[in-house]
Amino acid sequence: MLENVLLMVFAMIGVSLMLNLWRLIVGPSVPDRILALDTMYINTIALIILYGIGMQTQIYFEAALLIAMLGFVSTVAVCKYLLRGDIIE
Amino acid sequence: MTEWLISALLILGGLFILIGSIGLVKMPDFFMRLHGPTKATTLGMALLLIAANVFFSVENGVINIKEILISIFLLITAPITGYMLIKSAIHHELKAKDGTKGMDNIEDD
Amino acid sequence: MELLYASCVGLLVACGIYLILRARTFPVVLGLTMLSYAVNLFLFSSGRLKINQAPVLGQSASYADPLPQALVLTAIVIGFAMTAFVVILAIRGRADLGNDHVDGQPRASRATKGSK
Amino acid sequence: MTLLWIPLLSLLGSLLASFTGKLSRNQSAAVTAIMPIICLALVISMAPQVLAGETLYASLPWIPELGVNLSFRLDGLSLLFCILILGIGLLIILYARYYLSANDSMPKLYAYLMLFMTAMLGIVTANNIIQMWFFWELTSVSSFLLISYWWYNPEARKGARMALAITGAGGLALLAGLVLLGQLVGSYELDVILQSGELVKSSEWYPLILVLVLLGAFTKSAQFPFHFWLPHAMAAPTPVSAYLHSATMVKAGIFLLARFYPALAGTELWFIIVGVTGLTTLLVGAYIALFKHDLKGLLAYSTISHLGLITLLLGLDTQLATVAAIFHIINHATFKASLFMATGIIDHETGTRDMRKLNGMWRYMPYTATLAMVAAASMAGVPLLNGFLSKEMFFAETLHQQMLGSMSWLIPVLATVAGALSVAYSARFIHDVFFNGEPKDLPKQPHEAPRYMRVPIEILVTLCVLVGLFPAFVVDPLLTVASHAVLGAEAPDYHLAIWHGFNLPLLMSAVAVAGGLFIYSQRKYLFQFQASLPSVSAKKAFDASIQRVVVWSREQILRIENGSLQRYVFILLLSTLVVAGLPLFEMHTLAGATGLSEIDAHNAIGAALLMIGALATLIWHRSRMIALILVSVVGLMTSVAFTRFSAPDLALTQLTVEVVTVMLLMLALFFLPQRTPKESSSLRILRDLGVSSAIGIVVGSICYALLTRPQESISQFFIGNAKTGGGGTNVVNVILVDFRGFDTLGEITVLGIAALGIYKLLLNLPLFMPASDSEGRPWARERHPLLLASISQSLLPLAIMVSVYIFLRGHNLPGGGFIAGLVTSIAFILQYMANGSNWIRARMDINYRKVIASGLAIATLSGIGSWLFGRNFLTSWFDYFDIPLVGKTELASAMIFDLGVYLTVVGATLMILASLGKLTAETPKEKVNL
Amino acid sequence: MRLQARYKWLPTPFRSILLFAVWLLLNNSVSAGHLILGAVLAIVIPLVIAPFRTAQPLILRPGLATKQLFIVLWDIITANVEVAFKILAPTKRLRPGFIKVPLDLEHELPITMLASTVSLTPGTVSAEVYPIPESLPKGEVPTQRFLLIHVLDLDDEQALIETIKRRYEAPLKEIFQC
Amino acid sequence: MQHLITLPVLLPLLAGIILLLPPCGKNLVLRRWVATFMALFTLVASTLLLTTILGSGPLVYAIGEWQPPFGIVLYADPLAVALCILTSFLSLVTIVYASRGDDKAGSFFHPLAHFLLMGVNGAFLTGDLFNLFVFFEVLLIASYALLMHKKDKHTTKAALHYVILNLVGSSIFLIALGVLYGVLGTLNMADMAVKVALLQGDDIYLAKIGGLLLLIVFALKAALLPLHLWLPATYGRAMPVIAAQFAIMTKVGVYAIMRVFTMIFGEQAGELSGIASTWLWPLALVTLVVGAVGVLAAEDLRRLSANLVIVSVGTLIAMVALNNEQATAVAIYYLIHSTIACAAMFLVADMIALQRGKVQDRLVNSRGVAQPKLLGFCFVFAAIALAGLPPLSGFVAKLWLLDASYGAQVAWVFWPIYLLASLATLVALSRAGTSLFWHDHPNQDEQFEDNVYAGKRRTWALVLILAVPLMMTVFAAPLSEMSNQAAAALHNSQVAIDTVFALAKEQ
Ligand code: NA
Ligand code: NA
Repeated sequence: MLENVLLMVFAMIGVSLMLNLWRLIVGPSVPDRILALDTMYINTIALIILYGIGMQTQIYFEAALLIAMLGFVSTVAVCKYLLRGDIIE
Repeated sequence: MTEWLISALLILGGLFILIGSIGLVKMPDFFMRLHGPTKATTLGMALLLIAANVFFSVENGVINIKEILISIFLLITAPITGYMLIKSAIHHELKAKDGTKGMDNIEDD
Repeated sequence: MELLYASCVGLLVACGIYLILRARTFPVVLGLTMLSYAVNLFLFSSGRLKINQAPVLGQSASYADPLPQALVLTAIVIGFAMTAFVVILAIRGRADLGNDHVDGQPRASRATKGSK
Repeated sequence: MTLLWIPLLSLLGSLLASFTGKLSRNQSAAVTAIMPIICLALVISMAPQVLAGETLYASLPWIPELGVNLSFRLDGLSLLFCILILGIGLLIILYARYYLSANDSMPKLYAYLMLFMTAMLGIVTANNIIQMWFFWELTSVSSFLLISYWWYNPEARKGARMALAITGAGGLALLAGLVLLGQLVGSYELDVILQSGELVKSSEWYPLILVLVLLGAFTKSAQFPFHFWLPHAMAAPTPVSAYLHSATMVKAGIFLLARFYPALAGTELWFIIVGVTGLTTLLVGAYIALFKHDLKGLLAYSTISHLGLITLLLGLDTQLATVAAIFHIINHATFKASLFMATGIIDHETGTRDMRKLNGMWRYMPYTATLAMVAAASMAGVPLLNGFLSKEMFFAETLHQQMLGSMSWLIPVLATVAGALSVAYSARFIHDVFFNGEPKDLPKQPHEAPRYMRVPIEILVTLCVLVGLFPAFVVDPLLTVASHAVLGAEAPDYHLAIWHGFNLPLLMSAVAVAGGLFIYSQRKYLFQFQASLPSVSAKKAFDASIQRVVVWSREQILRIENGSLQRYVFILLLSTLVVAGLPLFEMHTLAGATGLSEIDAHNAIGAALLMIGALATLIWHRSRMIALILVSVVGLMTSVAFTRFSAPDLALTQLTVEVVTVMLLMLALFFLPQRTPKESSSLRILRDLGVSSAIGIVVGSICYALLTRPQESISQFFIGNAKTGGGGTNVVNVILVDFRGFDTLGEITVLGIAALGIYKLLLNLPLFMPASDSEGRPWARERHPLLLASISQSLLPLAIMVSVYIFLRGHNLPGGGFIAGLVTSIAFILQYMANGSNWIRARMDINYRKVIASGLAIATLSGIGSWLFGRNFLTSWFDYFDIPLVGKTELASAMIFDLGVYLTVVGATLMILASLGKLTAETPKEKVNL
Repeated sequence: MRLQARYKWLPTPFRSILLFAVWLLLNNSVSAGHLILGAVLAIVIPLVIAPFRTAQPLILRPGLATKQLFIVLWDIITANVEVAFKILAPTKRLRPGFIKVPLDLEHELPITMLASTVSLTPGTVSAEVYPIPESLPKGEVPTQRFLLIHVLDLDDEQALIETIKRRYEAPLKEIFQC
Repeated sequence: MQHLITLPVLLPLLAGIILLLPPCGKNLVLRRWVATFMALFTLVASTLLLTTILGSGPLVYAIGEWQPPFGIVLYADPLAVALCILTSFLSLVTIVYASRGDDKAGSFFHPLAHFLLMGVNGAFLTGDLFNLFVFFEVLLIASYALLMHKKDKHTTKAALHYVILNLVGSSIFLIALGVLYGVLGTLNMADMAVKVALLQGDDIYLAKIGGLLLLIVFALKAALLPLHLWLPATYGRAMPVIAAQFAIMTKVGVYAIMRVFTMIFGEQAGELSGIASTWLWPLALVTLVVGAVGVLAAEDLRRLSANLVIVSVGTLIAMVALNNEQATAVAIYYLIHSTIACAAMFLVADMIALQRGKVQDRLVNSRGVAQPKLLGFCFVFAAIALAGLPPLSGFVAKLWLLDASYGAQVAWVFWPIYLLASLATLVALSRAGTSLFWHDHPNQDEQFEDNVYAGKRRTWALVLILAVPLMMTVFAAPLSEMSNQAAAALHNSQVAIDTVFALAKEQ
């Protein structure tokens, strides 16, 4: 059963990612795109966690953890860019 | 039993994530789009991660809650992401949906 | 799957190269970045594609080829260093040359300068 | 081995001369003369043996691999030339002492002169043809220096350059010829070559060799059509001209013809080329000489003409002609040297060499005039003087050949014409300078030259007379051995005498003298006729042609190196496409033996995201910010691919690097335009799309071909030995810090250098800082958003904890120093973003340069440490320890190495960002530690 | 309110505990080795990065803090379900709006926690803290701060402000004793 | 002594590190001395290494004691070590030269010079193809940083081109590595040589692609036509003292071509043997021609020297393309000669530019230099060496080149092109010399600033580097013998394979 459930959830995440990408490409504003990218980061974490469950391995946990950390930092950086231009003042 | 639990958590988590992304696509203005990802997705992630915890605890026979770290992390950062995004949206003077109340509350940045 | 992977690599290479052939530093740098993704994926593929066989002992029954992974890791780091340098060089170019054309001046202004 | 000393001492002489700067002029000349005197003494001491028919040898090994040795010989021909070179050289040294003015540097002239003398001695005594070429080129170089002695005179510079270009070109041809000759014969030793005449002449390479060698000889001895450099070399000081153009430089070419006579001469080709060239040169030189108003110009063309005469003699198909050639070498050297020196005196004492101004010099310098007149008479071939003897032999030999077949009668006729012209210009030299009325506007009041300045001329003119009167007694022995050397044992019998009775040659002489005087008497009409011809300046033509070559070169280079990076990259890519694409077509099937695995949903989604991201980046690349966001998607998907295909370490690295890269790009974007203008023509876009998709297809195909092939690799070793040999279970990490730690050492060095380089780039960079964004919106006022500043403080310890975790587990599980370093750096970057670089600097006064260096030092020293245990560099060590409470713990030297990696990464990343931050910091003046 | 911790070697006790927990979580282990290492790191890391901390009030009511944590967690769950339905429902019915909540809190950390809580709970996202320092004359400290909040579906502005202040701000004041 | 082979790489690395750390970090005088002595030590170590291997044959050193083909090995044959000596010497000279003040034009000159040295020596000594890539990157990044030593907008433009082209080049290198590893499953060059011979079917073509891609990369580094376009601007615009150091970098490309295409794709490689030759030969000739045209076209001495570098590359590659031992031996001798001569010319150009003030080293008539005797002598010396005239090494090289190419089918086109290129060089150099040193006003009393004079250090550097062409003529015999030995070692890939795998058996 778990296998089917995984596939199902997987499909949901996949659809989510596609929706994110759609928003990312369509925009219309830059903040919209950043928001989409940030969501994409998080959805990717979901993807990796699912993959880990499917493969019964925790070896990709750190990747997920880092995406969480780094996604945040880069989103903040882009926002800072939009606000101030100079991200390190 | 645990399999049911895991499955339920997974499906719920997936659903929330999907809804978050639907919100991202569906909402009419940026400020409203922001709500989906910052909330629904965060919860969806938490559910998924709990599912993973349960799964690996069962799988390895020891209690495993390390995935919750990611959730903690997201809980800490998601509001700041939203804050930064909304700041830049205000800075870019993005149009809010017609009829949005309290626009006069926004000051120059 | 192999075909899909190869197509991705090919597409990345093509996009990267197209951008490298642009006349302004920023797209060129973007192109270089994309090309380095492609190249890393390519180098990685020289160990073939294995699913769930991470080369960490005790984690699975058989292991993916660890050597290309180590090589790609080195390549990523070196690529990072190089990209960093070229990015800063692009800034320097803008400051020194007054524009961001890779040749220091856009073609049109070069033509008028030549006719003087 | 005495022979070796001759060039060596001469070379020493050059050095010696260059150090005489502090001595008086007399002392300088005396010191310079020491070495040539010793050399001459040595030569004379060896002369009896040579005259007795012996050939002396001396040899030292030099480059045996190439068959090149320092190998010397002294035979008759060498002896003759040695005596000429040294003898006349000594006279020139004396003469130059008086010729040079106080402003001119004596040591410089003497040093160059002695260098030149060395080169000439080297040529004539060489027994190895490569060695000969060595000295041959040395004459080109040293004559260049001599001709340009008065370098502030543009004529001298141009003349020197022209001489070098022409003789240099000839030298290269000669080298080619000599190498061919050597390869053909199997040796570069002259002895062997001279004995292989038959082999050479019958070879299919013979024509080529001959032409190449003759090119060398003809350019050097100013044969038509390469003669034009010589008159322009007259810009040199007169002693130099006297030396170079009488006995030495130009005679080197003649010497070469004579030297290779046994190996190359005797064929029809030889006679045609050498003979016709000589004849043409003889006539052309003599004709032009007549019209030169400059005394030295006259002598220059006369030299050309006489060299043509000698060449023609060497080209004539009789042995006696060859003897005559050698005889004329001697005679020409003596009379021409004296004439040059006399000209020098006239120039020196009157300030001009223009024959239109010089008139009636007889009255002012009767002594010099007498000497000059005797020498000029010798040049004209007046009986009782040496010039007459050889010229008569020449006339005689022109009658004895069939070179031009039925037209062969032309040769004596033309020879007579040339003789007449020679008489005419000699007559002009005498009459126009010493008589012909009063001088006009001379810059100086003329008077007789200093006593010792005349001595060299006296000696030479005496020789002219002595040879003319007692040829058999004075030169016969030398001439005989020299002829033997050229012709081999079968040199003909001849006897030198003034009187051979009334015969055809005598008639030719008479006709020549009469004709010459007639021509001179009718010079007015001739000059008018000449003036009506379009004047061709060799110098201008040469300069123009060189200039044309240079201009053409510049055009070509500008066309090729047009300074367009797009073109350069395009060429690189096209080359890549060609070499990588062609073999693809040779393959039978692209796919290998392994089948395809199926595509699952995971891969499909990842691939779709990656491809859409890439294409979207391409399409939106002109909106830079959007492109940057899209590239992040591609990067993210790349790391997802790494997780998918079992490479967790790679995924981690890719992720961290990706974030830092995007941040850097954003920093850069701040200083760059936000949009890329539309500049490419649609044709260019099509072209670029074409080449990039072609390369994409090729690379994709190669990738596909690889992926579908079974593989055998060395990787099993790593998997098998990671734990037992490297002490870790994360094989990738063990490869990085142990199996291939050397790569990693290089890699972090690259990172460190990049940081140093970036620091360099950004130091004192004047930056254009936009006050508003691309849409004209002023920047937000708030520098450090409150919530961000606050949360980033809380995240810092968390991130450090995570990086410690990643660092420590790296050896056994995905992670390691590099990733840990980047996580630490990113944590600090967040602080930079949230609080600004001034805030950071106030709290952390770390010198990143030192951090980088320490990291590198730790990594390197951890490798060198193994030397202490007698192990190779980077040999790892690990062991397990039982620590109370903690339990079994592994300690490995690789961890120390990884610590080095960590520090370098942190130092480098932060140095890069701090340098950038510093650019816009509010207090740029403040001294910053980096 | 207290800004300085009792022991110099433990400047931020709560944070150290968090770090210790994170270490154990990361390693998924409670072995002696990890307990020791975790403890050491939890003490050393805050000390090392102490310069990067600006003084903030410390948590003085840990019990209340824990209680508040669970309240917020519960709110997050309910809020999310609520938002999920709003997303799926037709968007026309939504009445978005911005509100400005006057703050009693003064220090950054509590304000941040409040803003985060607001962002994570019912239909609200914190947008800005007013006034921004750059809008004030140099050196002046703001007397009254406001939190700008975007509300997805705004019904009664005053009620919402009231709820936020009561349910989230008041406990924070209590926890930090400020 | 066992570790001697690592010293040419490790000493410069350590030097770079030491120079960044206290007390060197802030003390320029100390930095100069340390840099000089470390370069000297590297030179001595390399020389010792050469004497060792000339006696005992090639050496192999397994880094980390991981046996080949698994670990990285250093492989020292006479060619590699001779080039290490050359590079170390060049670094020594340039460091001494720069210590007069050029090192102050930007930061980190001395550490970067040593990192460059490390990269180049590493590239020469490594026996592992991926490690070669790493060292290429080390030397490239160091060269990027050095190129930007002096701030000037033309340099920036040249650097942009140079860096971007090389980044593309590095990508191609990685693709080549991927293909070769994917087909051969190994990275050790000796092992690759073994595996290449065993390839069958379509794998051969894949390996061929890998090999030819490497050729592109190396040709780009070597500035072989049509990939030379970056060179004139880069070398012409870099500070001359840095251009002098760069003189070795094109040779790294040439070396890599020699190494890879005689060892991996050597005679043992069956169908793949000599895959490069067909491409190399015509390209070498075209390079020679274009280089010579560039020499004639040059408007300043640095450009001229840069084009001379191209000429030398064309000549070298022609020899490499002949693909026989004798030609390789010439190539080795010529490589050393041309590197030194070009580097010397860059230094001379620098002094001239410095002393002529505004016109710099442009080939126009202008004021004289402050030290006409010294510079004139140096120029003539360098020019004679470059033009291949006696009595300097260029003459030996020229002779040997002709000698070695005699009998090759292609000699009939190589000889004329080569000789004409020599003539162009001669003409251009004589024009350059006459316009730089000789002008119409001999006795102008000009005032020169104190810092334009050569001073002790620069004079020493010039003397040191100019002594080499002379020494190379005097000691032509031992040098040619060494070149022959080096060429023999290079061509006999079986020896290399055996040496490398003997180590594997030992362990
Ligand atoms: Na007259
Ligand atoms: Na900044």
